[in-house]
Amino acid sequence: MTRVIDKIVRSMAEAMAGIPDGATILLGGFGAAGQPTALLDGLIEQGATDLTIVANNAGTGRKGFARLLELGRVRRVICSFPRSAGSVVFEEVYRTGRLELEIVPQGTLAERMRAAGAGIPAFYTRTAVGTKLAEGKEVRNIDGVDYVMERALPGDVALVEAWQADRWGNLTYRRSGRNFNPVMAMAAKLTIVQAQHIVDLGALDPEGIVTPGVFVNRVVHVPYGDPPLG
Amino acid sequence: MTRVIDKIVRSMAEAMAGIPDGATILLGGFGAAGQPTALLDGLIEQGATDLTIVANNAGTGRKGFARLLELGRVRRVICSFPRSAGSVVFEEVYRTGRLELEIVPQGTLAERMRAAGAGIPAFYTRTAVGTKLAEGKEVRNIDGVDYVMERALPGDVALVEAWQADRWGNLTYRRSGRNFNPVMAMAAKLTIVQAQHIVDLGALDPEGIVTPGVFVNRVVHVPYGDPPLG
Amino acid sequence: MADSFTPMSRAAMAARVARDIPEGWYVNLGIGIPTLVADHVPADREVVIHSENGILGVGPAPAADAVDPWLINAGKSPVTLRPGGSYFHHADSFAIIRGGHIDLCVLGAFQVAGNGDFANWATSSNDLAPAVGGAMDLAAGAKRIWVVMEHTTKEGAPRLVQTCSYPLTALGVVGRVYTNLAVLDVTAQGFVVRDMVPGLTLRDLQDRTEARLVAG
Amino acid sequence: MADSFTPMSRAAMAARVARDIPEGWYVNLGIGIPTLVADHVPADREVVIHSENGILGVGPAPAADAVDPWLINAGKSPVTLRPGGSYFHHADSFAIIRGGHIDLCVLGAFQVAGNGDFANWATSSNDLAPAVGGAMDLAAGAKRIWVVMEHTTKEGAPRLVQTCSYPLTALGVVGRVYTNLAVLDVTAQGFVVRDMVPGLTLRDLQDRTEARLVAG
Repeated sequence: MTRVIDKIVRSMAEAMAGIPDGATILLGGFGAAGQPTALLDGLIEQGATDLTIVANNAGTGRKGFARLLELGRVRRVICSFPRSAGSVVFEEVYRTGRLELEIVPQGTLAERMRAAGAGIPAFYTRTAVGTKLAEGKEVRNIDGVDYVMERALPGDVALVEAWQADRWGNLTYRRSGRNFNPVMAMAAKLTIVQAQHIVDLGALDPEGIVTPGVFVNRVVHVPYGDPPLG
Repeated sequence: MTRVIDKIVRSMAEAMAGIPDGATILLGGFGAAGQPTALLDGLIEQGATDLTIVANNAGTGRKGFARLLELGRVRRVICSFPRSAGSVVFEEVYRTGRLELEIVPQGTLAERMRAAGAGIPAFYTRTAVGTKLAEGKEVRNIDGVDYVMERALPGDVALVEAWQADRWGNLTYRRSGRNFNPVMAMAAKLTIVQAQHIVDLGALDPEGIVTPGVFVNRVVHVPYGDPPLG
Repeated sequence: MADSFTPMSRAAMAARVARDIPEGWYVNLGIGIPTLVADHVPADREVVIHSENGILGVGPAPAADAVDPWLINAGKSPVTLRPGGSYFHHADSFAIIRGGHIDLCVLGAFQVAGNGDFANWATSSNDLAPAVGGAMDLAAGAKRIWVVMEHTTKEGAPRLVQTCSYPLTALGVVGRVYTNLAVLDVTAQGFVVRDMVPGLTLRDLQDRTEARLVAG
Repeated sequence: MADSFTPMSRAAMAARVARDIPEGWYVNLGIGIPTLVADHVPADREVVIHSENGILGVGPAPAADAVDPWLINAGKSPVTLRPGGSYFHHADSFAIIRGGHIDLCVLGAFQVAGNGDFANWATSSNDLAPAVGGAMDLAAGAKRIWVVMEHTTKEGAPRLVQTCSYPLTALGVVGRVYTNLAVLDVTAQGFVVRDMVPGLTLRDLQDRTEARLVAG
């Protein structure tokens, strides 16, 4: 029996196994770039419900995140930019009053997850001081300047889109597809990755690995064709 | 007159220009790896005194950091590991009582500088809770666990060793020579780099740039021969 | 009688902003008119455009047959990367912003007050799902905030106000405002007029402005 | 009468620790005997060694003619990188540690107490320039802390104590102790003896231990 480290899973069902109802899901991507579309389809199929979704946007069109919303599987959304061109399902569902929404400034959102991944339970920031988004939060004056205290935002599961992966779970990303993905990979108990390319162990430049495998639990190979070389 | 961005300076004197007495200097390196040896020589030559030096170690042998200490140019050392094999000058000077010393756990040291670079004035950590190094610091219970509050540690100047640099100041590092260098580059008002290789703009893989030029002010070319390919 | 002046187009406003950005600055451009500013920086002038989704050195839009879905800007439009550009993740990107490393952020706004407060993310306290994006981080973190916006609403209501009535994005941070009628600095004395479109008088401008204007 | 048992060598202690590390774990090894543990993990067993100066996947020492001064471990000795290894900076390295992503950290110590407190960085409160390094971060952050050390000091003073007299590194974190005489788990009942060198009795061990021992 081989006991080497092999995080590559053979099926989407295996990738999604064990995601419980009520889970907090960190969903990578910024707009369509770096969004783990195949994993979202896998999650829809898998059936977990009563989810909290942390993402920059609240979904567009009728697929993926929007489909989860439409199916009533999402209890709470934590994001920076819920309403955008095409966020029709979010707006429909939100209007019914059956969806909790927490708006977080984009940088604070990223830093709260980085903090969760780095063992930092809380930090201070200038962002949102004196605004509606600081209401109810501790404000503290440090050396004459007011700051808001923000709490770490950990996830139960992170869904991540990567460009290359090896069996140890080392990851690279493609261009601005990187965005929230590496931060979310750090911040979740169970990090699930869809990768366009699976490469041999040792094939990735050790200077260029963005997410070391220590943060990754499962990798599923989802080749969907190379984009044009822009 | 060309006004393109060109951070490459032609001499060590130009690299060191304007470092004031009393400055806080963030000094890259971990042991001998990634230590900006040539910049340290430049600083010794330049003459600034009454310095605070932030580094992992407190110098070994009689050159570089140890030489600065021996010359009486250092008022305060902030580090995690002052006494090690060869830290003879530190021990001599420290024994005289003319040197202030602040011991900081290594991860807290790195995170305090990362915080300074990221606009975070303070954060909480488990590290050092209940120990001598938490004395005098605020302890806060968050969700039933005690944490120490740690403050950002900004520098006036960072001295950084890089592997490759271009005229925008984009940097790569070599292997474990990376260590504190990228974090210190973020955390100082004036970031000065010695680079083994200067490359054309556009020659560095944009996915593999570790320190984007926005954090860098001056780069001086210090070629000292390639190590064996280990 | 017809007005004797012509308000600037969105493109002209963007070009005016671009003209004032010194070479070598690191600049973040918000969504809307600010994004157009990039088109008016000549390619041989090295202004480094930052996009909060993890890009430094944003270049112009690609040809239609060279679009890479993995390379978009904060407004989700396809872009390119200039030589010398780099990619990083969101926490690193906002470390650049929040750590004070961006020289200038150009943002759109609904309202700017004479004390530098501004509002650009929610049009009322009853707006329950407003999209803040990175505006608050940029407003709090960049070294300078310039706002570019129409001088008044479509209905003619002034946007340069005494006190913002919309929910604030940040307090006291705006340094300069570019409108389709004028360029104004925010100073301790309030709005100081630096430039106006030809044919416009200070009195004309004051008529369209709630806050008291100071001649430059 | 001579003792009827032989204390383990440093190498044997390291080998004993190595045997207990499951394949697939991410492991940080402190300076001293812990560093030797790496030499006793067979090359075909995938245990991923983390070094806090920015390496994951540390390999064995290089040949003398292949030493790269830019590739050292936390003890400042030359090392190599295994296929699948990676480099990162210090803040990222300690995010791995402090974020709870390291399965095991093996550390040396001066003293361990029955409640899991331990001391490994300063031998007295009067030690004015002790070197803490990453010990406190590792102690607070890793999922498990195992200590490997001689059972007593050179002078025969016990290191497994009721209460640490030296300045603490962290409170209540040690899960297991490997000495040159025994392997002990730290439990709610205190030290539970799991293994002893051949010929040693529990009574012999208790004689060399300040804390009360529980038979395993």
